[in-house]
Amino acid sequence: AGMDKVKACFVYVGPVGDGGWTYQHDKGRLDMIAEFGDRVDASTFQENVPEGADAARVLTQMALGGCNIIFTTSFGFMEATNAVAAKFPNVMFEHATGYKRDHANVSTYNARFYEGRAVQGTMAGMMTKSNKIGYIASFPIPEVVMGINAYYLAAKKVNPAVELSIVWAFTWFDPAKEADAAKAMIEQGVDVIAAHTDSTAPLAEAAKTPGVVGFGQASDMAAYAPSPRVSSIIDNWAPYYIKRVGQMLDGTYAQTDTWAGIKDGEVEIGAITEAVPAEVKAAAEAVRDGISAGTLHPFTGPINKQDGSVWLADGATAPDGDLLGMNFYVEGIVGDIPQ
Amino acid sequence: MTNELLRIEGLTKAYPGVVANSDVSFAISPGEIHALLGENGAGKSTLVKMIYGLVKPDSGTMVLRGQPYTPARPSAARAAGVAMVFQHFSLFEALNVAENVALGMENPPPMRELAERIRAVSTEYGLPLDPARRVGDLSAGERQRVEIVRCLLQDPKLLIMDEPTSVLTPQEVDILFQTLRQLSAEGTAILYISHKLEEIRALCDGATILRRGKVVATCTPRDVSARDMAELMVGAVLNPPARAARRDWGDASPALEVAGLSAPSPIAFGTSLKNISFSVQRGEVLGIAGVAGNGQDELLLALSGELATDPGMIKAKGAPVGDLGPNARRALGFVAAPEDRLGHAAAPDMSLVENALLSGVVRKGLTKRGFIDWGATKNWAAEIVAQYDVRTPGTWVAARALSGGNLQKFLMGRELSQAPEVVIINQPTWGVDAAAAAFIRQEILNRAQDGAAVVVISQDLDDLLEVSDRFAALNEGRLTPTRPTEGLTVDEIGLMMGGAHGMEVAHHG
Amino acid sequence: MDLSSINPAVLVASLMVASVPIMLAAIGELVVEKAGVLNLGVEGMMIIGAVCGFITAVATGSPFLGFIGGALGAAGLSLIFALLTQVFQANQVATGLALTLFGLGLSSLLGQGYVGIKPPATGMVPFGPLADIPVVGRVLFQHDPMVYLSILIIAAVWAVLKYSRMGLILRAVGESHDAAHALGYKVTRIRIMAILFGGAMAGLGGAYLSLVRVPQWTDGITAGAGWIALAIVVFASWRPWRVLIGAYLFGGISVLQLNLQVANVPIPPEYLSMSPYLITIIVLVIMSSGKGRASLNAPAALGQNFHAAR
Amino acid sequence: MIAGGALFALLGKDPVVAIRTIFWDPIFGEFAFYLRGQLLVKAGPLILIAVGLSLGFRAGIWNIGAEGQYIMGAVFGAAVGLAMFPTDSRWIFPVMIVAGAFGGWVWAMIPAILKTRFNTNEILVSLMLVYVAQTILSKAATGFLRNPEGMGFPGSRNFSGFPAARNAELIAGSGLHWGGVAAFIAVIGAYVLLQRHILGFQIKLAGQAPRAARFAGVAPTKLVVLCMGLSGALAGLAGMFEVTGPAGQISIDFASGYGFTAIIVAFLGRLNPVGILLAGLVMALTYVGGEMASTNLGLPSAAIQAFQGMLLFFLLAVDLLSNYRIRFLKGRAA
Ligand SMILES: Nc1ncnc2c1ncn2[C@@H]1O[C@H](COP(=O)(O)OP(=O)(O)OP(=O)(O)O)[C@@H](O)[C@H]1O
Ligand SMILES: Nc1ncnc2c1ncn2[C@@H]1O[C@H](COP(=O)(O)OP(=O)(O)OP(=O)(O)O)[C@@H](O)[C@H]1O
Ligand SMILES: [Mg+2]
Ligand SMILES: [Mg+2]
Repeated sequence: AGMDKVKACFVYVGPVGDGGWTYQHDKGRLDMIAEFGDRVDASTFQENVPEGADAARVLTQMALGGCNIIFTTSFGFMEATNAVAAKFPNVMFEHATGYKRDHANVSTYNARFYEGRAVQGTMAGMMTKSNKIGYIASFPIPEVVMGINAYYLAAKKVNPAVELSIVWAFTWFDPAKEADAAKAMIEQGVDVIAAHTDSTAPLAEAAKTPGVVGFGQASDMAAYAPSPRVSSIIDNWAPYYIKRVGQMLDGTYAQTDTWAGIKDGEVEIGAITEAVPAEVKAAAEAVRDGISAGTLHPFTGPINKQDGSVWLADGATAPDGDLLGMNFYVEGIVGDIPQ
Repeated sequence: MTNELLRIEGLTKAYPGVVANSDVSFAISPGEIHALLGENGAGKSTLVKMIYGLVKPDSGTMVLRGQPYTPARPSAARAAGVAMVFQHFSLFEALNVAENVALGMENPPPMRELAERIRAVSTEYGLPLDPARRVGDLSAGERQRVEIVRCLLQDPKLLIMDEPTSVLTPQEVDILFQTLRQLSAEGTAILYISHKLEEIRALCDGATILRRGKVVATCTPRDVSARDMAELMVGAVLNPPARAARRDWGDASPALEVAGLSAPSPIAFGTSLKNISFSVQRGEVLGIAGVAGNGQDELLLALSGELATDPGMIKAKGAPVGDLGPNARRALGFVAAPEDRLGHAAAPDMSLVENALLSGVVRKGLTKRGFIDWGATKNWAAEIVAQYDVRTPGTWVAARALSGGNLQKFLMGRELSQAPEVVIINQPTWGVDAAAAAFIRQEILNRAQDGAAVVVISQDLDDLLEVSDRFAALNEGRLTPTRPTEGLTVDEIGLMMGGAHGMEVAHHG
Repeated sequence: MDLSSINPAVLVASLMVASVPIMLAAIGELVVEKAGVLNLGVEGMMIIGAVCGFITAVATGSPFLGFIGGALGAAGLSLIFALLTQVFQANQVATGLALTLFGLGLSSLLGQGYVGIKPPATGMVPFGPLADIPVVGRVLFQHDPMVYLSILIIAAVWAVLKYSRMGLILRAVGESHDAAHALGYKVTRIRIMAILFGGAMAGLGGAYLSLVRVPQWTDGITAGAGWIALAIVVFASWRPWRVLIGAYLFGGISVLQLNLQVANVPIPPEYLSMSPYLITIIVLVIMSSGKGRASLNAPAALGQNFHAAR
Repeated sequence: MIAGGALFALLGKDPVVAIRTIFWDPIFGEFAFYLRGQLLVKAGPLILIAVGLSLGFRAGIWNIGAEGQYIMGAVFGAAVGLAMFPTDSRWIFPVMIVAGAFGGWVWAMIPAILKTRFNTNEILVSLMLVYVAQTILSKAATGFLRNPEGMGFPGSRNFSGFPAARNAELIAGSGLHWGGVAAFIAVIGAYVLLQRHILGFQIKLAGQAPRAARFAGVAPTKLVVLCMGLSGALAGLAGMFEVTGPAGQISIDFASGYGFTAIIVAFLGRLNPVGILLAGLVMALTYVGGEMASTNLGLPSAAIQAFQGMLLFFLLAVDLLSNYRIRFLKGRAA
């Protein structure tokens, strides 16, 4: 049985004005409102929620306050989501990027950002003149390691001479530090920079040096187009939110574990600008379209681990389980993952 | 009228609860040295602060050189030719002499020139100063010179001095007086506040006596005895301390023995102690004289236990105690009273009860397993207040709210009523009026009478001459041999004190 | 590991840039503390400076006006601190912390419409051929005006404190407000002026972050720089030139550790990323163990409130 | 508060409703049954830390790094607990309590010892150590304490699945857990210490008049070690109770600024244990109520933060006005 009106609530880890992660979730919320109009009340959201006890309180308040479905949009909310879900079996909980579904009313969803990384890696490998490309990493978690590997593999495929520099910033969001990291890379000759942190600072830094390019992360970051931002990975949560709320409305809602990518529109590749040579653009679009069509998997063997041991045999593609727990570099990447 | 420099008419200033000055009038002419006398809290400082523009009178008028005079700020007063040396120093320890002087001037010349002028003026008046030295490194007497030189450089018409001599040796006082007389001869009027009545008799041309904010008398100090002046101030008859004959307690070893005491100073810019030796018997009072900054503070710290030394350097009844802390020594019968009332001997913002606890906890047994017996502490504090005539609304009052004299009485009472066996006191009567000083001295003698060994460190020779049996002087951290007090002359004492800090630099006039 | 890819000249040049915000904020706080006031709200003032500078620069299109706006905004915020501590005699530590809290919240409110916008670029000072001198040109002659201005401000503060009457009075007020008051100086007024100056400098530092260093507006853009600035004042034992050294040292280590990561030096990055703090502590221990000189240099009246009894 | 109302009005919200939501609803509103407990959850660590800090502040010892000690208490406590996973013994939790206090204590001893040995400024060192502790925390969450069954994601095991080491609610729904109990004990203990014990007297004395303290036989180094140690241990306890209770696990973002907020709480409470108790509750109220205002009225969380700052300004100013009154009355009595 469907519902006449759904009250959908959102819990954010950052401010909606972060221009990245939370901003995109909130954009999804707004798109969802636009889609359903009066049939949804999605006016309730809470930003800057610290993880732990505060998250549990916010979730409880929302559940008490009549929310039918609550989206918790950060990995750190995983325990709180499951704990509160146990107490409110009639409220549906949707946790982003986690893996725990302890109760029937908890679903999880995530996006295959690594697919976007493969597109970026292709461009990076072809566009670098110094053969040095960089990656500003946040925390050593599978999600990030997966991105690094995908980026590197794609670059290496089009440019075997490419070298990858990684800086661990140990933060999701510290613009000054991200800018410094980008700067350190640029000064050491890196000319294509990808970031797995959320601010536009690396792009702003790249803008100061002609010839250095980078990518938008989480949101389009079009302010830096056409260069240094030559393309971007956009988290587009709107399709998922529309789908799930729609299912609540028409009564088809069920617990799921969703990991969608380019194909479902959850990962979008932002416009590739004219700063990118035509053949590079074509190659990148081919990768994108291949992934979208399911004919190309960014992790297709033969791939060895960093220590030379075999991970994927020739032609094999990585199972999702391997990816979700990824804690090793592929062969060719220098350095260690911080432990 | 034409010969008047400043006339004050009906000046009144009230603080919440206290009328500090009530309808005060007097006049001072150029070249006159005029004394302002009164007990502690009589309103002397308040009065001169009004003249200096620091405090606004509630009513009353002032006329300076025939013109109405209402200084809104000290700078206005300075511009009108009024300069002031404060009761509590207004110096900045971290700054050097020249900078301190510059801060007290309206339009100081460039530093280099100022330094030259400081050198010149200070030598001219026999108060030599090095403009580049940090004030924190100077002795009390030298600091006083900085204040005076600061005033002199402005060529003042009226110089106000609020208790300037309480920290000076006889020689330094002499030099100061010569300077003041010279200024007076040059036509500068001087308004002089002091509790030392002999000084006033020696120096001043006229005197105004305040009691509880009112003018109660005027006199010509030369024609009145110190005793009479004191009685005018207090409004009562004063008796000098009485000494009973000493008793022989028949102890084998001295109650307190110090042998070869040497210790570096724990105080920034302090003086280290060098090979000090003396001993004190029960019932005996040893007086230690010296110019401020010659190791008095350090000696007190070493004797009270705040500064640890080798065990054998200090002995009580033959047992080494040099390495014991203050409380361990208190347990052995020591009591000590440091010079600085607010901040060292007492915590300014704590009540009298808490301040009683501060040093009395050990000997009065005010704690049980670390828990404080506030009832007993309160009672004891109240006893002190009653016995020592401490004028305060109650024992809950913060120490800083007491006048200096009353706080001093309380602190003396605190130490002396602990049935001590060894008493160490630094500056027992600093800034205390005559009546209170006499009382404190009597209490010290009484304690000796009861069998305590007493060490009194003081820069006030009256203290020492009235109470001590034997006498020694501290000079740059060294102690002279002790001599019986009887028969000592002030000149001999001056020699013992040893002309530290180049005080003998001749006065040119 | 490839240390050869680190170019020392470039490294020095970029640490000079990285240090500007903390240097400006620290020199401002130094003046405040020299006047005897401890304002722990530097972080809050910096971020207000960052947002106000950003808004002004975007609105006017002029980075120059942006810096002025940042300085004014933060000085305005510091006025609250001045009012509370100097007039209402509030505890300085608590007020400073509250100021940070307030500044962080307010900046995020003010900046709501400015996320993702690019500010007008701040150009380099045109030194012409000087900039092309090898090494020296890169280190000394390829910077934006604020890099030079911040050094000039250090020099100016040093000269004023050391040689001018104004500086003398300021130091006197910080040494003993009672004595300064007795001499007729307006302790409260002087301290308020110092606090405003400190606010303006913190604001400049913040504006530098949002206009040059990062350059963009995002919530929490200062990310603790204000606290570092406070640390540098103590580190510098209240001497202006040491503020410069401290800021360069801290900025230098921060920049170096990132460069070492890029060069794949096999030191775990988490150790590298805590290194600026650890090294600060170590240097501090070395400095202060020299017979307590550092603490001797602290303004004697630091953190104490002054209430004139009249 | 009026200024706060004006701020809300400026943002287009009804100021009366906003203020009521913040200050009234959490205690008396529809969901008060739940939120009152949450006030305790939020106030507990603040009070616990602030009480410890206030002792040091009274003695003139400036421990600004309680946040770091809080983190280290949590890391130590959790590490000891997790090392024993999944054994079941009633000794596990007490041992973890000791480990948590020890972690905070150790972290506070670094500035304490550097201060007593080298005269190093403790404000600076304790503050720098916060950043170091944060790095250690993220290393713990991604490295040595990472949940082996967590598929490589950062974060330790959750203590909700480890009853022997769990700091569960003592009365279901009350929000009261051992941390709250510890906070009350700390308040009472500090009150007795300061009012009745010679040690408390020495602490006050050392802060107000250091030289008088030495005269009274107080050894300054011992006091530094004592006060830093106590405040560190209490902050460590708070971290340990938080990680095993409300937070549930070590995670990268475990530290949420309690250590800094507690400084404000300590001062708002005028460094008085009972005052701190009240200040902690008021502070918790602004958090919980602010959150409600944010979810229900759509106020940006930044506005709540700014409002908190304004409230603090206001309280600090009022504090002093009442001070004046006391001084004035005293003056009249004299
Ligand atoms: N700032 C103040 N606030 C309140 N009352 C004050 C203040 N200053 C002085 N008084 C009051 O005015 C009275 C006169 O004080 P004043 O300092 O003028 O005395 P004094 O004659 O200089 O004493 P002394 O000989 O001890 O220096 C004091 O007893 C005190 O009650
Ligand atoms: N903070 C305060 N609160 C209330 N009263 C105060 C305060 N400070 C000073 N007083 C008043 O000022 C008087 C002390 O003034 P001051 O310190 O000048 O002593 P004095 O009058 O000069 O005496 P003495 O010569 O003994 O030092 C006290 O009697 C007290 O009434
Ligand atoms: Mg006086
Ligand atoms: Mg006096």
